[in-house]
Amino acid sequence: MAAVNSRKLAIVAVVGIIGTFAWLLYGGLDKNVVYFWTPKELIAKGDAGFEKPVRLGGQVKPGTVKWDDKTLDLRFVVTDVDGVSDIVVHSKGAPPQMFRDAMGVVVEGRYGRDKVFQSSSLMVKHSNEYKAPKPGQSGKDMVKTLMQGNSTT
Amino acid sequence: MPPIAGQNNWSFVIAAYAITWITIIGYWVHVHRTLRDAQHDLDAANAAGAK
Amino acid sequence: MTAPASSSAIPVPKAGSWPLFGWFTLAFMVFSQWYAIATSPADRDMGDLQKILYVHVPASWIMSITFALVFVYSLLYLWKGKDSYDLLAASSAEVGATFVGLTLVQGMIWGKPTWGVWWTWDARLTSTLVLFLVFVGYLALRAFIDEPQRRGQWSAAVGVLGSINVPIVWMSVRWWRTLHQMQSTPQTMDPTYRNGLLINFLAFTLLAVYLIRRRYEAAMIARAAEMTSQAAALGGH
Amino acid sequence: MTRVRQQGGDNWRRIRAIAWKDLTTERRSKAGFNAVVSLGITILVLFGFALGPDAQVLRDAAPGALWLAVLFAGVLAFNRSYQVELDTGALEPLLLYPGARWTIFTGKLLANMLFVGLLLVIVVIAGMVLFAVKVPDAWPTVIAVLALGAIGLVTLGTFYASMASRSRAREVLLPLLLFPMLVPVLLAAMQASKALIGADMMLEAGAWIKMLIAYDIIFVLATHLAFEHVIEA
Repeated sequence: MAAVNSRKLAIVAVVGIIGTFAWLLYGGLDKNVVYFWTPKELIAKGDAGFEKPVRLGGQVKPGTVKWDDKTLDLRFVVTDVDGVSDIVVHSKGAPPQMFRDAMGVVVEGRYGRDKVFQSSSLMVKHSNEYKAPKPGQSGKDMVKTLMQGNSTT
Repeated sequence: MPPIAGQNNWSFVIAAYAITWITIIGYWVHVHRTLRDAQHDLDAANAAGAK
Repeated sequence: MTAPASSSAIPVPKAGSWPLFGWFTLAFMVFSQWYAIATSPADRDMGDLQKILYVHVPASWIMSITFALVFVYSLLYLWKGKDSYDLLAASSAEVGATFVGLTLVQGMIWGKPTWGVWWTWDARLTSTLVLFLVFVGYLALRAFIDEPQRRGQWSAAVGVLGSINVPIVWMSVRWWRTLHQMQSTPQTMDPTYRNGLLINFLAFTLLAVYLIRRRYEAAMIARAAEMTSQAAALGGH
Repeated sequence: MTRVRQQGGDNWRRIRAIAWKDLTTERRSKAGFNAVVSLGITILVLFGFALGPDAQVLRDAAPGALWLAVLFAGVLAFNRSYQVELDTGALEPLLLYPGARWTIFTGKLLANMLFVGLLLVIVVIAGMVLFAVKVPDAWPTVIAVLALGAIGLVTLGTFYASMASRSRAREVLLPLLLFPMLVPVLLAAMQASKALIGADMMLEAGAWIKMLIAYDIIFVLATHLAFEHVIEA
């Protein structure tokens, strides 16, 4: 009797574990969790977006990178996929090797009231694509996969 | 454009491959040494048991 | 005296043609890496750094299969209680720990020039590190317990719970931070890269199979030696 | 039917008896609890020194510091909870009693839960004072998060201590086994507390709380299943 009962309990427990796993993995729990905001989202926050630790992700707007050799100041504009919403980013020190026009980047820091994002950390986000170089290709499709990756799917 | 940090890519590639092979060979040797020692112990135990 | 305590108390796996298989695997690995490096053009963004892909991604793949093996063999041991399952789980864990450690170091070497940092608290990196620590804990537990029965039961329980934890860790750190690219699949890759990667996957898998099998063989022989000498000591009374 | 109910009553009685026994021994040796609480507060103070005097930094780091203090102090409690049986050799007779083995685990779990719960309350109050954290508006949710985090922590702590306390080098082994397993629960508890006291706006507390619930359910069940194998060996 006791053995039968404990076996029943064990089966119930295993089913419970599997059920909870299913809920965790397929329950759509993580819809609200994002790794970074895009410039558009950060600007849309309005006043609530200033002076708080956030991560900002987007594309380096081509032609906006300014580098000062002496002060190691790096300034560039991060733009959304739509190319309309821009945020000026200020960072210190040499960027990673893959940093260039039109690459996807994620910067950590605070968005100041002076409309300049002070970055404490700059990371280049590489896509999962590996392509041989072809003439005339830009990093545009790379940023697309970056944006898809943001929904943590 | 800012200067690119760490111009020499190949040094990183070589480092990655080197660490791979060091690990593989190192663990390979460890496994075979364990195997040899175990076999040695078994032979010794069998010899002692047969006496 | 009854029959002398012999190694027949515990079946000792035979080496058979495994040594040959091992040397073949090693040769195949050299070939597949040479093939991959030789056939792959420099990547559009990463340049030659892309070549690290061929050892990094297969190594991390070994991590997943060894973890699955630990889970399955631990459950089998709890269910059937056969020593060989326990030792297979332990061998898989040891090989797994070795390859996870390797994956972490390779990843750092790759991360520095591409991302600009040796380490970042990204989801994949963090969960790999946690996985490594779970393996380390499992192996430490085994090292600290001498009695085989108890060691088997306990480490099997730790192995099963550790494996259950893996998807949860993965999910929690993914929510926490994600910088690593999504999983590379053959579809996201030019064909010139794909074949090189597939052949290296095969080479690493063969190597892991070989190492697990030989480690298991060693563990079984050691167990047999232990039991034989114990029986001899008892018989000598 | 009556038979089943009877057995349920037996199990419950066993659970209660073991929990009561553990709590009584703990209460008789008050030194244990006081020492653990002192350790928790000391760790909080050390975090305060490490993080510097900036009030904003302290507030941001408060949830993390708090959970780590509870974790480190709790580890001592988990090993202690089997110490009494081991010292007096009472584990074997306990196993000889008829009835399901998992009730031993549940009993110890409840006792540890009460112990760590009390510890948590004291450390949280101390932490709020030391780190200048105001009582958040969502305080009922914060209490729920604390409780859920404590359940995860105590469940795995009690389980792994049942092995570590009976091995050589238990001081090293318990943290080594336990801490990697606790990564999800600590992460979820810290992030949820953080979001609730308003230090980080990037994250949503709701998702983390669901994660905590799932983690607790899975591991309460899994440890109960595994315990029978562990305690007999």
